[in-house]
Amino acid sequence: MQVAVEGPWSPLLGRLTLDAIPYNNPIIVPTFIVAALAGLVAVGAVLYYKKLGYIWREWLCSVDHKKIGVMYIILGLVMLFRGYVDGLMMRTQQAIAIGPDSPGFLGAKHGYLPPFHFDQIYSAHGTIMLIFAATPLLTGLGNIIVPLQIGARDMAFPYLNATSLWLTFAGAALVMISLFVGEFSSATWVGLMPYSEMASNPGVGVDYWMWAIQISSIGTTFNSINIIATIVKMRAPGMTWFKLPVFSWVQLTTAIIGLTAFPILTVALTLLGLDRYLGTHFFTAGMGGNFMLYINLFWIWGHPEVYFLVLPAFGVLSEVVPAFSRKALFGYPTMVAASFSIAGIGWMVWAHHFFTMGMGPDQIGFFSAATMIVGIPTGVKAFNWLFTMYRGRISYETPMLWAMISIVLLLIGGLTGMMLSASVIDYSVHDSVFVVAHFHCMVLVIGAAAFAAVIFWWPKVFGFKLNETLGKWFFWTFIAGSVLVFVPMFMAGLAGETRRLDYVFNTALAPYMLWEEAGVLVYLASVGFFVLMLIVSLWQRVPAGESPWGTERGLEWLTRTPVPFYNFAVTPHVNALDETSWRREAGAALRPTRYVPIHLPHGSGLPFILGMDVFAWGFALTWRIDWLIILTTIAMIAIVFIRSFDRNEGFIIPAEEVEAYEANINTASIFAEQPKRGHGLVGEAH
Amino acid sequence: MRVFGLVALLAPLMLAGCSVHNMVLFFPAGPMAATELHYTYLITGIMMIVIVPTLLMSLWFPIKYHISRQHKEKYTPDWTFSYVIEVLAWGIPLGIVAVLAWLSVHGIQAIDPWNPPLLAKAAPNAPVEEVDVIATDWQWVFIYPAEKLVTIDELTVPAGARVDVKLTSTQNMNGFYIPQVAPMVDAMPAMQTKDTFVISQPGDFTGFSTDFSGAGFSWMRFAVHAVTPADFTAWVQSHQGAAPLDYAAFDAHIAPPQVNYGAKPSYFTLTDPKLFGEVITAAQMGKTYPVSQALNKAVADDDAAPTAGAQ
Amino acid sequence: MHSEKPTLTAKTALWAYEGEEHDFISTRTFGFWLYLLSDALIFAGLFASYAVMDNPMSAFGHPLANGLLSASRGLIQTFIVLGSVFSVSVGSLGLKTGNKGLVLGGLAAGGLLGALFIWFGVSDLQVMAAAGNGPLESGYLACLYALLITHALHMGFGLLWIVAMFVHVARWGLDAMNTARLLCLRMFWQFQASVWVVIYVYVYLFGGAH
Amino acid sequence: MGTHHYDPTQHPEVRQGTILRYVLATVISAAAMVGAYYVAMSKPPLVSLIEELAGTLLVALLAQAALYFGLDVSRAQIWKSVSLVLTLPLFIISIGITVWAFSSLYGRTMPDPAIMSSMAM
Repeated sequence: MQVAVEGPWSPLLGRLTLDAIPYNNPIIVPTFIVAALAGLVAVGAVLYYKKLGYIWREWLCSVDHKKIGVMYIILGLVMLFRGYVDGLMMRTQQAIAIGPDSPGFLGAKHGYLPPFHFDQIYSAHGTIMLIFAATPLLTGLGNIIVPLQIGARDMAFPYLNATSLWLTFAGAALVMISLFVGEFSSATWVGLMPYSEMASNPGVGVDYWMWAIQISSIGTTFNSINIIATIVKMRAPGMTWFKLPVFSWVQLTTAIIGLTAFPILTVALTLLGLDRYLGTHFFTAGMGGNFMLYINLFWIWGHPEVYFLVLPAFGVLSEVVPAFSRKALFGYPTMVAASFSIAGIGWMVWAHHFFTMGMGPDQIGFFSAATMIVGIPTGVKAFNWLFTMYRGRISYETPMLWAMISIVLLLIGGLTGMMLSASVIDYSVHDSVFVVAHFHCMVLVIGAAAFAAVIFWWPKVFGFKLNETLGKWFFWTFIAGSVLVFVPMFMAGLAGETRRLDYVFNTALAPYMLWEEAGVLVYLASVGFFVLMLIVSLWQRVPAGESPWGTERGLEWLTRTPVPFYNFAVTPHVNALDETSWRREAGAALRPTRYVPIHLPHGSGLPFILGMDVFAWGFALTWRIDWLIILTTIAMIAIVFIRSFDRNEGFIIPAEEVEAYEANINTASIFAEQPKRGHGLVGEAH
Repeated sequence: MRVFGLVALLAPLMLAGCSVHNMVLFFPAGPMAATELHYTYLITGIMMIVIVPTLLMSLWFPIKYHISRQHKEKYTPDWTFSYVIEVLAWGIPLGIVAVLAWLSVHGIQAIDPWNPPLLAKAAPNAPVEEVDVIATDWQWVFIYPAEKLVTIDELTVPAGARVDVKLTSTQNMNGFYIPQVAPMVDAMPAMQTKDTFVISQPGDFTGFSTDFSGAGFSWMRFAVHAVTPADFTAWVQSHQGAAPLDYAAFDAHIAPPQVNYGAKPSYFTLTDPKLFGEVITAAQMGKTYPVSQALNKAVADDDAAPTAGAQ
Repeated sequence: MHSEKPTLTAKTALWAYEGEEHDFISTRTFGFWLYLLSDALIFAGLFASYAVMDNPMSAFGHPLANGLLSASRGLIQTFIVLGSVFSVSVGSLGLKTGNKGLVLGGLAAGGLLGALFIWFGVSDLQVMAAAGNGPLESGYLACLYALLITHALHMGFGLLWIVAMFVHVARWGLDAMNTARLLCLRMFWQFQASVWVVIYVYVYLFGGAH
Repeated sequence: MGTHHYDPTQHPEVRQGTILRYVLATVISAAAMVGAYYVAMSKPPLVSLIEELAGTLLVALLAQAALYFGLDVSRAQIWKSVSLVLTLPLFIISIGITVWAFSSLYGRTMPDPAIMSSMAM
């Protein structure tokens, strides 16, 4: 009872034909050539330096939370760049296509992108930035930092952790391959309904979008389970709940959202899939379907998802601001309470995304007021950061710069958010670029905090700091670009510019569009400085020492720097909230004097293989290649079954070996190859 | 540096364009939009009570307590809690949110587009002009049931009259919006929503779709003319005798996906008073107007996608 | 408040030499419990969809629950699923004494009753579909099928798991790993009963089936 | 992570289960469902039908939570209980607010019966 599809279908390749590959598109072909060359160079380098085995053993098979976190962050940064290029293309289109007399290039009536191509670009921009850039960046940070902050050896479920990573990779790979094979969704990142149904969207774009976020969101749910179990069950002795650092608290609230909100997205997308594949009528306009239901389900997930992203950013600020104010965090207990309030209230406000859909004033009033209440704990957080700075000794290292601008952006985003939550204002700016500018303010908070975190904890993982001078250039160009893009965007919103226009009919908006184009080009400079910062820092690799910033406070700084693969040589007993700074002040020992054997899990290739299988499954579903769907589904079950027979319980590092590592810490840095270890050191139980 | 120079040269030009007159939301043309603007000022103003001091603090503290001034300023590394500050930090936002929520609830009660109490007060004796609106892919169809007139991409209404709009759509969700005039309300297939507004003085405006609906979405705009009642009658008269339109003609020629570049208006005589209801019923029965990939991709090309309008 | 810092004395513990081993079984069962909570939210999404669609307009000319389902047959299904959960739970008491036979017997009985439950549900759906009320006919029917089939799929997955546990217990006995898995399986199976009673009360009884 | 220190038969979650618990859980659940069945068959007015069905459902679910799942505040089960208490409101909110929102949406976006009846169909 499959739905008949437009165009040809063959048993071997499904809907996939040569026409699906846009070999004649003047934009995609050069992109493909560049990407293919870069890929060939990378593969060639790996083969030339005979690193294939190393990458397989040490990275693809790794279950080490730090390596998994690093891979998450690399994925996030790559996708952030892709999302930025999408943004650049959108802005350029809008800067050209203004008014009926505007020129058209490359087959477009106005601008250089036909509507269909432009629509895919902004759908990809939103999907990528939220699901495949911000989420992996923050998940990666949580992965690296949470076990260190609570004094754990690893996550509670290391194999599940690797599985989450490779599921996220599989989703991202589907988005990337849609660039060269077929097309991406044109239905925006939210999947407009009933526009995403077969009648309006007969192509494979919506399928790509749907499976990509479905797969990666299942990975996120798994990761949330892992984070909660880790924090609840794996804390070091002495770490009572009120000695848990705020970043870990916030990861816990975030994971609660991830655990509870993402399943609703899974439902929404599954029902949409049933509509598109089997021809049911969940979300069609007719036949008893109800597309408002999809919008409702999507935002039940979608709004908590916003807090899922912004809460970790708040956690980062709560670590970075005290460190560079040389002062403990102000108002720790209310910070924790505020995090839970934000997560809880954030779960009840989703309907403000469809104020204009026709709800009655009672309901709208409720959701409007509930939305505003989120402003209270958010305000509390801002005040607490400010009073952390008050009577401190502040220095402007790059993480602190990012943290300070984050607070300013939060205030602007909060102001405009309060305006939008007042439905009477929303009735005039809903679906305008004012909304776009507002939530970009908030994602800039997230982005700025993520940069602060990456720079702050970089030496913890790699043993050397990022170049501060280039970091400041990166910062200032980024901020200049943001101002140039988003101030005019707020103004254009008040000028009545609606979202998602591939052709701007109102010529009065031209100056705003040009300012935004200028800003997005300044962003290009900041991307350049970022890359330069990475290259120069990697080239110099100045050892950062045990205390790279001189002001570290949390437990994560009690390990050696860079952190060895086993984290703590001996599990610490926690005495204070800021254990490291307390030990320094009190004169307590920072290093253990004797060592004990350490038990660690073995790596496994199965999570990676499962990820690749799920990628093939998503690809097969997108193109409706029936035999491959069946094959990959069977393979999935088989992999889970095989995994259940892997009863290897890891290996033990003898105490002497730990001592040797600790004495010569450079050998234990994250890039070092581990010695081969035999299986069954621990042996089978009983 | 040359790039920066270019930007500097362009800057005055661009600044000149960003004049406040472009920001049309500040120039409402009827009581509904005026109320929205009123609440915008009110809510933003109240927010400033907390935003401005906080913004100043976030700039002032990092400067005042910079490490280079460590000999001049107090340093209290262990001062981490104060009941006074925490009570204020929760209390001030709480108070402001309470006021804002109260305002928001009152505002939405006043301008509920279904039957705004605001208009009952502001324009109690205004004559009522009923217009049924159908959003197609990708045009706006306006039905004047009393005048037996159908227009495409043009909405002409008498100034000072209370315009009661019923909205639906053939296939996709669209947002019906006239800045300066009417609250934004979605037009949805198989559903019926409402919008209500008064345009106080004669004038010309532009309305458009705000909710993305496909390849022709950016061209989905319509001219709005508020005219004197006499001019309105004359306008209705001038289109007497236009081509007849019933459901079959609508279904065959107007509803299928097409782009009306330039939003050229066209006019019909309504011969089927149930047209609006029939469009809703058809959508409920599962009627769709499939948008093929070919049309999606070709929509930018004038020749490939036929311009709709008069047949 | 918390700002009081501990003072360092000779007795202050700084390193936890004994704190290495975590409670492996509890961590496993807690993680699995979290998965069950996320699964509960999947059912929340389906229940919310069902509630929205439970009206004549979404039924699109087809009957609602009161014309499709039989409350008495549903009650029989409830007894079957409760019996199945009872068997698996009682079987798990064998873990206390290391009684492999009791564990496997409980699983086998629970599995058979679970299969009977699925057969009952699927045959009901087949009758419905044959009477012209298939899942493609209306939005309401799609939601009803989605809810019932999702629950049945969970039961089916549980059956696969039961089969796998036979292999594992046969090969490795009731060791710590298998104990953790059996505890998880027991929770999973009990969870299906909880979901079913909600479905039965909300869809069958509240929907007016008789 | 290691399992070698374990005697799984002594684990609190293993020790917790007893035959009495399971019999009670099953009997209470079954009785609640039978009660609900007869309440529904007697066709009381809507409000009391909702109340009584919700009551019996609550009894069945509480019995299962306490006796099947063994949720309590002991060291072994406290975090399961806490996570359930944190999650249940979200379960109820996601259904309840959806129903509430749609009660308004349906009332206002469904076409007037007058239009529908005057239609050509």
